[in-house]
Amino acid sequence: MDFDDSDTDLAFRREVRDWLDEALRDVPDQEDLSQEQREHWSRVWQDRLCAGNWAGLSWPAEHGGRGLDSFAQAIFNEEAAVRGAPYPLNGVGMMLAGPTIIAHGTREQQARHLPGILRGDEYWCQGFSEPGSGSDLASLRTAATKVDGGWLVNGSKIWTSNAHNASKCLLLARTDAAAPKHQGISYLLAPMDRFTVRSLVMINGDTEFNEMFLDDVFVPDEDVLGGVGNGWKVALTTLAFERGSMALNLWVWARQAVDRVIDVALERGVVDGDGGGDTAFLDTVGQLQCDAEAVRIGSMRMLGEARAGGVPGPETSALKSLWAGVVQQANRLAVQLDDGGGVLLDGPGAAARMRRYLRARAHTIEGGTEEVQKSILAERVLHLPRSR
Amino acid sequence: MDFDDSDTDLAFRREVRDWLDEALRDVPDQEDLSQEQREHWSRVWQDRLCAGNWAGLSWPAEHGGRGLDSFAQAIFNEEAAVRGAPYPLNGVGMMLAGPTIIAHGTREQQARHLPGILRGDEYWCQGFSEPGSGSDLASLRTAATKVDGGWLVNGSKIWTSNAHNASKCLLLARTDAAAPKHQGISYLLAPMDRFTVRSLVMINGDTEFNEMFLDDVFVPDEDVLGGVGNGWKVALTTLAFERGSMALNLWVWARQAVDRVIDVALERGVVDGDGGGDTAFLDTVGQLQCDAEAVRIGSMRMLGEARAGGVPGPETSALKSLWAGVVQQANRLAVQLDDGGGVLLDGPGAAARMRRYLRARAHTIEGGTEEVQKSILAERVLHLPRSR
Amino acid sequence: MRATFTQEQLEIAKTVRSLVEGEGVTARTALDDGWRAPACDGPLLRDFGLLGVPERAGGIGSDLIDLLVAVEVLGEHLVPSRFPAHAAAVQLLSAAPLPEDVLSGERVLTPAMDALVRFAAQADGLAVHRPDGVGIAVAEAVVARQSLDPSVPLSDVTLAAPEALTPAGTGPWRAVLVVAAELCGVAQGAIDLAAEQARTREQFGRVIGSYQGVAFQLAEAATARKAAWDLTLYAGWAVDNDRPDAQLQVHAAKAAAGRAAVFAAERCIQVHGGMGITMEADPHLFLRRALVLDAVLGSGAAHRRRVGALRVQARSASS
Amino acid sequence: MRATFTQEQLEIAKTVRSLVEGEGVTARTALDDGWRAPACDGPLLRDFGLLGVPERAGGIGSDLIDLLVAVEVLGEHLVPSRFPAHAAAVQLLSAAPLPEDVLSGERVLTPAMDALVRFAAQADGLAVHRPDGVGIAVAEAVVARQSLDPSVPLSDVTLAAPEALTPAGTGPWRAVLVVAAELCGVAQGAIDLAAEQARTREQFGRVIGSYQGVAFQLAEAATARKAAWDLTLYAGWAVDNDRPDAQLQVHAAKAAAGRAAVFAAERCIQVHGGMGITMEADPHLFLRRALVLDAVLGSGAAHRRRVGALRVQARSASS
Repeated sequence: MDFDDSDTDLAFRREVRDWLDEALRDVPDQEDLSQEQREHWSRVWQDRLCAGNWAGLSWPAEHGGRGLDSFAQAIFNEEAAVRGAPYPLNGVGMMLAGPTIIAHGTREQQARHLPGILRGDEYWCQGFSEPGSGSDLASLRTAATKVDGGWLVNGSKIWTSNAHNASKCLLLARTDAAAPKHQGISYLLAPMDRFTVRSLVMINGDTEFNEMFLDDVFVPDEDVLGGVGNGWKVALTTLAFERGSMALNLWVWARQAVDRVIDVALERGVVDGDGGGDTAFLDTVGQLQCDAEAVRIGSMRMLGEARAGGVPGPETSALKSLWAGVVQQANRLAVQLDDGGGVLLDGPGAAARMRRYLRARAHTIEGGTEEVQKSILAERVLHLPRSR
Repeated sequence: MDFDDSDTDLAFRREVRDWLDEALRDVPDQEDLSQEQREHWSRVWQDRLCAGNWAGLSWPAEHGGRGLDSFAQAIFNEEAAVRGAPYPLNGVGMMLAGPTIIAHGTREQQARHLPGILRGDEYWCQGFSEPGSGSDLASLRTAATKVDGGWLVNGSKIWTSNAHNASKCLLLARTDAAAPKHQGISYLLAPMDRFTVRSLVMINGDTEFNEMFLDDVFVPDEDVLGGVGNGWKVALTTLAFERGSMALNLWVWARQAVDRVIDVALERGVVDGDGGGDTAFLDTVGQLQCDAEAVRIGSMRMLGEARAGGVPGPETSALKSLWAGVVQQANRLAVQLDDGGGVLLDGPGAAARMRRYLRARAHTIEGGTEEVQKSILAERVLHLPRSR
Repeated sequence: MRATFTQEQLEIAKTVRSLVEGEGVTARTALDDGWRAPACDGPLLRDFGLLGVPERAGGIGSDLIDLLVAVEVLGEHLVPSRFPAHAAAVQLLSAAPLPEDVLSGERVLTPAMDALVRFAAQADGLAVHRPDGVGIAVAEAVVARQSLDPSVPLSDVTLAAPEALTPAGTGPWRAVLVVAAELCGVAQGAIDLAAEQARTREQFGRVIGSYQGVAFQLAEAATARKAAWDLTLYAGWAVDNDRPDAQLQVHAAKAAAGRAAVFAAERCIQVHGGMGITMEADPHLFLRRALVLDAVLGSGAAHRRRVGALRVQARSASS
Repeated sequence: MRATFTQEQLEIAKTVRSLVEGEGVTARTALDDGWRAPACDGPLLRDFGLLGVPERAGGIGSDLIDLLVAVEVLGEHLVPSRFPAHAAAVQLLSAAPLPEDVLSGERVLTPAMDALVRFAAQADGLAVHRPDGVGIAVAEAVVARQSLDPSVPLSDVTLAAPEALTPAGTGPWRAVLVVAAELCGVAQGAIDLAAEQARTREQFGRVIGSYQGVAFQLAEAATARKAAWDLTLYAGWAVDNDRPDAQLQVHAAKAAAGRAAVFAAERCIQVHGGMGITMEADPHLFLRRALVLDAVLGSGAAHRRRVGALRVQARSASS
């Protein structure tokens, strides 16, 4: 077992670093920006990725990609994340829509949908979750009714990132109300011009997610991906890509959360630069560091398995769970160490610290709740019977 | 709300103190004794309680008791516990068998069984649990078959304290195999001369519990308590007395566990007598102290409710859970602070510390597992649906 | 009856509950439009001002627990009233006679004991704690700060010299307990809201409260809240009755109450799933209040450490 | 392939597993009758002695991870072999050439780096760590102590002066990782036993593993164990490859492994219910081993605090 870059990987990493250093030269630290400013830079950054031919990094060459593997994507994302690069505005397109359409699409579907992602003029969003179906995704109710040449879709979706910028949606809808829960679903590549989008304000004030209301949205037959009634299977592919992509960023965010709580403690004199001071803090940071490093190393092992031909296994649930724990604890502690317990939001840095703490509460909910992650571990790692 | 003794209570407490100080004069600290020695002193102590007319403290006067309430019993137990008095060998007789027979027995049953408890020559044990029915008590399988004049009982019981000293057993058996789970059970006052008793060695080396094997044990009709088929209802009474009696000792044990971990920390120089030193330890002790005090105060409130005519509610589950947590954490920490992590058992005090740590692992299992306590809180305090 | 609520205390809780249950001005209102006085603010200040005030201070023999019971109910409902702050200020000053207009609620006070001064712009005076005593001071300048919980406005205050100082006695401890009681209420409110969600939201064909993964975290929150409330009540009695362990009990109450409230609010968010992280659902309102009150009059973490230190001292002295 | 086990490492695990699976001398045997060498002891010392030994020490280019993989399997099965202690001693001395009879397993060593010396009476020599280097010493006196886990005998040792000292290099860190690997195995064994119980024991008409209250605590144990094992493997690589963060990673591995093992063993007891607290069931065997190894070569708690201090130093230096 070897945790070093291969020569090829190292050469690629150097190329990435050189490009990033140049491309990020005029990009400000995203942490200090308003949400509008962050969104502006996300768009600029997406454009630069497309222009630099990085958008289809892990797509096969025949689809316009670079034909590298997810390991290379990980290297790119890692180098981008440690530099605090903006989050690209069409992450869903590059990481989820593209790979899913490549895996399940017809030649025509691929030709129709992939170039826009690489060009950077068609943004995608994901329309899976619904108000009534959170963890129980397959209980979705958005209904597609067969009409001449396609489907009329009615219903609502929720937790959609970036819906207000997207023109296309990975849309799950029920095309057969009589079929068993998992078998009546189809996966539609839906145009968004007739979606009504309402932004959801999060508890930290950000409007990262949206609700979408579909009122007789028409999706042509040729935009059913993977065949009518096969939507659940196709969705699992997308969810696997989503899980796989976790390894690309999570550990950097965990490390940064630990960095920040140490910075607060140093600033407040809780500890000194020699590692002396409050032993309760040192114990806590010791544990946070263990967990944060475990996310990094576990991510590397997951990527290694993927390169060796495996698929991300249930162990990704352990990484997700560890990551959420580290970020939640570190961000809570950073607030508590702040002057006045961090509740005076106009104090220096206080608003950003509180925003991160509140944002982190979502980490045990989004992308599979903590309870779902533990269920997956129990069922698929420990082979316990289903508990939900 | 007032947490002070009333004048009557205070007078009683003074009487108890005077008697205890005298009766405990020649009794050594139980913590330093072998199990055999502890058992010896338990027997001596039981004799002294009977001789001093303390055995039926909270039994009605018509049954030979003092006619005081459970509050008085609590005062007695509290004063005994803080003085490190031995555990009386017939606690089951005084606290469970007596009150249950008083509540559900016929005059004849009361006349036959109560005097021996007060005299101190008949010890009782509890035969409820079985190897196959732990938390799910009502699934018990020990079978009583009707014969002329009584019942023949076959089966096995487990987790019986003091079985090797007892002559009578509070025995649950299934008298109707065809009836629904809770309705086919009867509560028998069984003679133990034909029980086979095997002691169970606990992980700390103690033999506090036993298995009991019943092979055609005859119980006469007149020793069915509360009527054939009513055993579950009668058992619930015993369990309520058991829960109620928790309030009498738990908090003292919790406080002593906190005392001991502080003693280790002082001895090892982790903290000093001014409360300075390792902040991680101070934080932990702060939390342990909060929880230990909450057990004490919660117990007082429970006793107050009982005196006001209420019955111990589901809140006792919260006390049990807090208590188990305090004792487990304090005892684990005491071991970890010991030289060599406490694993050299011949070190000064090390064996006793390890014995306590290992013993405490049972606290989240015995008397209703931690999982059962949380279920009770969820169902009966939070009114959530049944989860088991 | 020992260790049970008096009939009067049960009545107080009931009366306050009925007073606040129809209240239109809520923590939500303040989040949207800034703080304004709820309708119950006046009645609370006017009619409940003598709760918990010792006779030496001008009270009529009400126990401190009477006040804690009232404030707990306000916490449950996140009522944005000035009453808890005013009551804490009164308690701070309660070792000596208090002015009539303070006791009658005409002159609203708020404690200025640390950097987090609540309702400074909405009060008529500040109760201050100096090394040589406590007293009432007026603010020379009040600069509003941005509070995490806009229903509890916070300010920087420049104080004039207090009119006169009187001995602090147990006043500072009594003030801390008022905050602890409100935190216990916040914890209870968050648990009630979470349990309601757990009883109604369905996933995988069952209400989520039937999953132990959900149910057990609420059971833990309920246990922590019960511990905190019992500690708070006991500490109230211990202070009122000059018990030797009063100081330890006050620190324990504030530590436990803050922990219970923050934990319950975080669990409330978790149990609400995606909706729990939106502004439009209510769980975050409990988290905001919990974090602010956990920080006020000494952080829960600082109180917890103090409990540890005092407990070690006591043990060391006794052995 | 990066970050995956080599074919050889998979083979090592398989071979060790088949070697120990039929073993009749177990941790249970030692508890009843005192320690004696299991049948696999000889083959392990003889055939696996070069695992993880660097070429400079006389090895044949085996990575440290090769050894960790073998030791992890021994931990899973609680094998009472001297091999892990001997291997730790070899690693302690591995910055310099090692005597042939040590590498061949004829001369069995054990590390004497702190107060907890394992297998002193059962070894032929002790590997010691002095401020100016490491070396082999013989025991002038060995006084057996009462070990919580009799399958890991512990002794007080009076040492003769070591024969000769060589530079320690990364030897002490390598020795610590051998213990961490065994702890990861202990955690895994406890989890396997607990999961088996959860899959078969029924209560209220369902196997208990179908209750999230039971299932989730094992999921947490599995998460902690995976974290510890990943940290241990990475630390092995980092030390072998002289990475600048090697020391931090070693401390993290030992801290995480001890925590995972103790937690898993405690959960294993809990999931077994009443039987879990009896001598006759096996869960306590895992707890005994976990506690002993968590204490050996620096307690997990001390390593954790060191991780905190080093992390703070590193951050302070970088900003």
